[in-house]
Amino acid sequence: MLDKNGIARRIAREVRDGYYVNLGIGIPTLVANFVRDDIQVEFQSENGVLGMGPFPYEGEEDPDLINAGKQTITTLPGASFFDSATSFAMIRGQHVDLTILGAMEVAENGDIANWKIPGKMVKGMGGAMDLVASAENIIVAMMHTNKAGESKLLNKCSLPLTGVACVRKIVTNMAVLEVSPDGFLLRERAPGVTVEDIKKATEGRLVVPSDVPEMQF
Amino acid sequence: MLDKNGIARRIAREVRDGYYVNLGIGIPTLVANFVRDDIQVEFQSENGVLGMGPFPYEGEEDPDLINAGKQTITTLPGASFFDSATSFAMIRGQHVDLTILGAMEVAENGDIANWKIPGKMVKGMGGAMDLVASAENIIVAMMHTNKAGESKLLNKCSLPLTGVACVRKIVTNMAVLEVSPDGFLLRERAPGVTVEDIKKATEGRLVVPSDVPEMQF
Amino acid sequence: MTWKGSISDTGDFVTWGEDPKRLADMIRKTVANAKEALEGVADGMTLMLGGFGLCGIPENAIAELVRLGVTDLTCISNNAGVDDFGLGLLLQKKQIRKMISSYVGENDEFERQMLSGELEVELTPQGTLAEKCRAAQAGIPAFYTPAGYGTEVAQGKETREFNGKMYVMEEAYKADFAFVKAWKGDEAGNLVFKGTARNFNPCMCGAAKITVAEVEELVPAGSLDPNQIHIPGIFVRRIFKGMRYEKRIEQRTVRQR
Amino acid sequence: MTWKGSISDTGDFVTWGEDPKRLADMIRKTVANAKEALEGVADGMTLMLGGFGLCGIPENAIAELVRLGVTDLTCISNNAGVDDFGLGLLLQKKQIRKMISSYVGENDEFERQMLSGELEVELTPQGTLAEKCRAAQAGIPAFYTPAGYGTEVAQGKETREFNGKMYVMEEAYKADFAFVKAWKGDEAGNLVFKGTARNFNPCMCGAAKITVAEVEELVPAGSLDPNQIHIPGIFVRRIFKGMRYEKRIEQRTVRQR
Repeated sequence: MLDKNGIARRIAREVRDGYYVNLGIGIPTLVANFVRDDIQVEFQSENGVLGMGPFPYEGEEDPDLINAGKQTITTLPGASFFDSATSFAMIRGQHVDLTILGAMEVAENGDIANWKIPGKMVKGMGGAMDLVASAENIIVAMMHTNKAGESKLLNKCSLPLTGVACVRKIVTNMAVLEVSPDGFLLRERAPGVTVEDIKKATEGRLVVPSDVPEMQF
Repeated sequence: MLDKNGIARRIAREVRDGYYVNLGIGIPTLVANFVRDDIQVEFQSENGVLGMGPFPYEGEEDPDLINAGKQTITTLPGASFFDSATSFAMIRGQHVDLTILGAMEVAENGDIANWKIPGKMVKGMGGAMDLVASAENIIVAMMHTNKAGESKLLNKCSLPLTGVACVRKIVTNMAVLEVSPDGFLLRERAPGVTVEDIKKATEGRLVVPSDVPEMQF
Repeated sequence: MTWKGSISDTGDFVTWGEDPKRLADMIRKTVANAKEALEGVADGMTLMLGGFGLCGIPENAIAELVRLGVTDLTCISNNAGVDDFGLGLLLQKKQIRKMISSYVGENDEFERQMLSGELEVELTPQGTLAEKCRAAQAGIPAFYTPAGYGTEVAQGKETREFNGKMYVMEEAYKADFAFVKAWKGDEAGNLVFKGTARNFNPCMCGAAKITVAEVEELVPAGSLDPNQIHIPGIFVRRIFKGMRYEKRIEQRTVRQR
Repeated sequence: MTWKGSISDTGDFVTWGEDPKRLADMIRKTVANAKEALEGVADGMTLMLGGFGLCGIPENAIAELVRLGVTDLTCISNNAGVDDFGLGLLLQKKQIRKMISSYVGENDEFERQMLSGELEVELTPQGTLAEKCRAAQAGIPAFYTPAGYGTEVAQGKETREFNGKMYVMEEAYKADFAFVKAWKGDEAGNLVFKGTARNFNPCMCGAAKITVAEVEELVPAGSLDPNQIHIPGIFVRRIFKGMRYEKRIEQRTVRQR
């Protein structure tokens, strides 16, 4: 069973040299910490920056330089600033190579729900609907089950959707899964997790190949 | 009867302090020469410059600095450069206050034809269709009749249209006319031209008020 | 400028209506302060306000809106500020009737008004919000986007297939005033933004009937490199030098040396 | 990247297809010269080419297209060059099957081929042309514009009323390569343009499957001010330093001292 950092570490392996990557808030943000040093990756933040670097040293925070999570950041050589329309031109125009975001629910056809719980205060979808509707390559980072122990990988989402048939890969604390025409395709098990454990924790259709290796990091 | 410079001089009186103006090729280009010195006007050229100045001094031509007529130009303080999409955002978004362009034919409802003669080589509409479809304030600068002596102010255009019901005012070598719901409204006569002369040279419906003063410059 | 008159029996009395206010505005863009810049703002208007979170917000315009006490406002802004800063200041005074935003967290008063039904909220995907502003600026009445297709955001909207993918039709916003904040500006209205304080500000310039820009530094025309202007002055109607920028940081994150 | 495999009986053999070429391209944007930059250009392709008149045209890419001798091309470019420069060079060699432009004067060979029916010409209003490129760049499949409504340009196209005015629906262009010319560029693909040589170049970046930028000056990443970049590198796939720019002036107009 992985913790949040473990999920981020596994997802970091999906990041290739030369990728432009958009990281959502939460576990996805942690991915940046685990990307190999020997590859070049540019992080995009939808509020208008490409080439984000680490947080600033104390005393060097600039209120005019934040990410989409409103956190103070820095930039790396080759960075650029742009307006919101241009930022979403990048996203909608499929120029971003990899989008990593969290989810409340994912359905076996790739539907995702991550913005609204009926009856609770709705904060808004931010850029999530644009990201999931446009990106060719979406990885969801989430826990396999919710706090009540119920599966978050479903036949059909019960919450209002963020996007339809768009998720391509899911990395949870238990497994790596791909969305396939036949359902969730189990690709890898987390260390110490059995196929049986994953079957039990997955409500949606699960396709289990003959060999399901343990995750490599 | 005015010459081309006379037409330009009369049109220059329509240019107000603070206007952004787009000038077409031909007579419209001459208008810049007659705008009063004590008002501030910014000329926009659709290839991507606002704040055009006069032609450069010999030896100071810059191949990276031209107007939409492909002529070498200069810029004035407060000028800006931008891309073609932004340039037509200005035009389509009705941020340009006055558009002055030439025409082959104008109809009494404000239709304009100025880009194509069937059977002849068609060079294209350039930005004219965007300009006439968008501008709130369009003045046509042209001769009242063509080389064969036929009226260019018609009931209905015979040539393929550039835009529909868009022209607001016409300044010719003979008269100043407005497009009104009842036809061409005769506003001013050129020096030495009678109302009768204008009636003869105008095929479209002409509305003649009781008083038609001579043009002032 | 619209046709206001008609032909009388004698063929006289035809007048093209011209809005003298508009002409006067165009002559001189520079105004002295927020008070002059906001002349004409009235109850019930629709306003666009730049900024992302508290970054790049038009602090002076917001303060003046509070001072004016205009109410029943519809505000188009990506976020709604925090309780005691940004648009939160207008919420505290109940000046806003409706918010159009993509994300409205971090604001208790907002939540209270929304849940009680005092405040109407229209949530719009962030990229759609930006593009609806840009469309208004550029004279594009409507466009298609994939964002929100198959979700409740698309309810009541036209959807359509292009090249095998489904899209939602979205229309340009209509607003009375746009309030933006830039880093530098000149007397011709040209603007330059700084860092991620750029965000929605450029998209809103020229997207409302009257665009008001507040800047940290106001310089004479000709002081800015024409090649390096983010928003040409034609998109800006009024410009003024803002005062006492607080530039509050929402999430101060740092690393250790 | 598209789904290429399927589940076998045993539940194995599922492969996400990845284009290794695309990956390789992304790793390193900088290429040595026009020859490398144009790798993959083939007969029958649709190309976008920046420039207005002869100002800001991708001179090196055009020269390489002539050298390659690719034919049956569809070229999207505001103009068609002059007889012996710009796209005129490709016309001379009859490499172009179809031109999509707003204005094609100043070119005798063009006229001859067009009148003889050898060359197909699609004339598009200039603003529509720019916006169709920008739409392709921004993932907008279609938009509405008033340009051309009621004219032959709107024939066969959908028209529609918004707020009492009529508009024409226009779709985004689809192109294989976009060739643009910038003033300065860095190894991250960021571009800065100069004067009116900017024109259609920024609108075409990222509007085709592969965007190739040629620049007068190529600098290391980090040399350009992040705040003053006209086109972020994400819109550019390959970049190279161009050689021997002629920058011909079409209409040399001067005033006397």
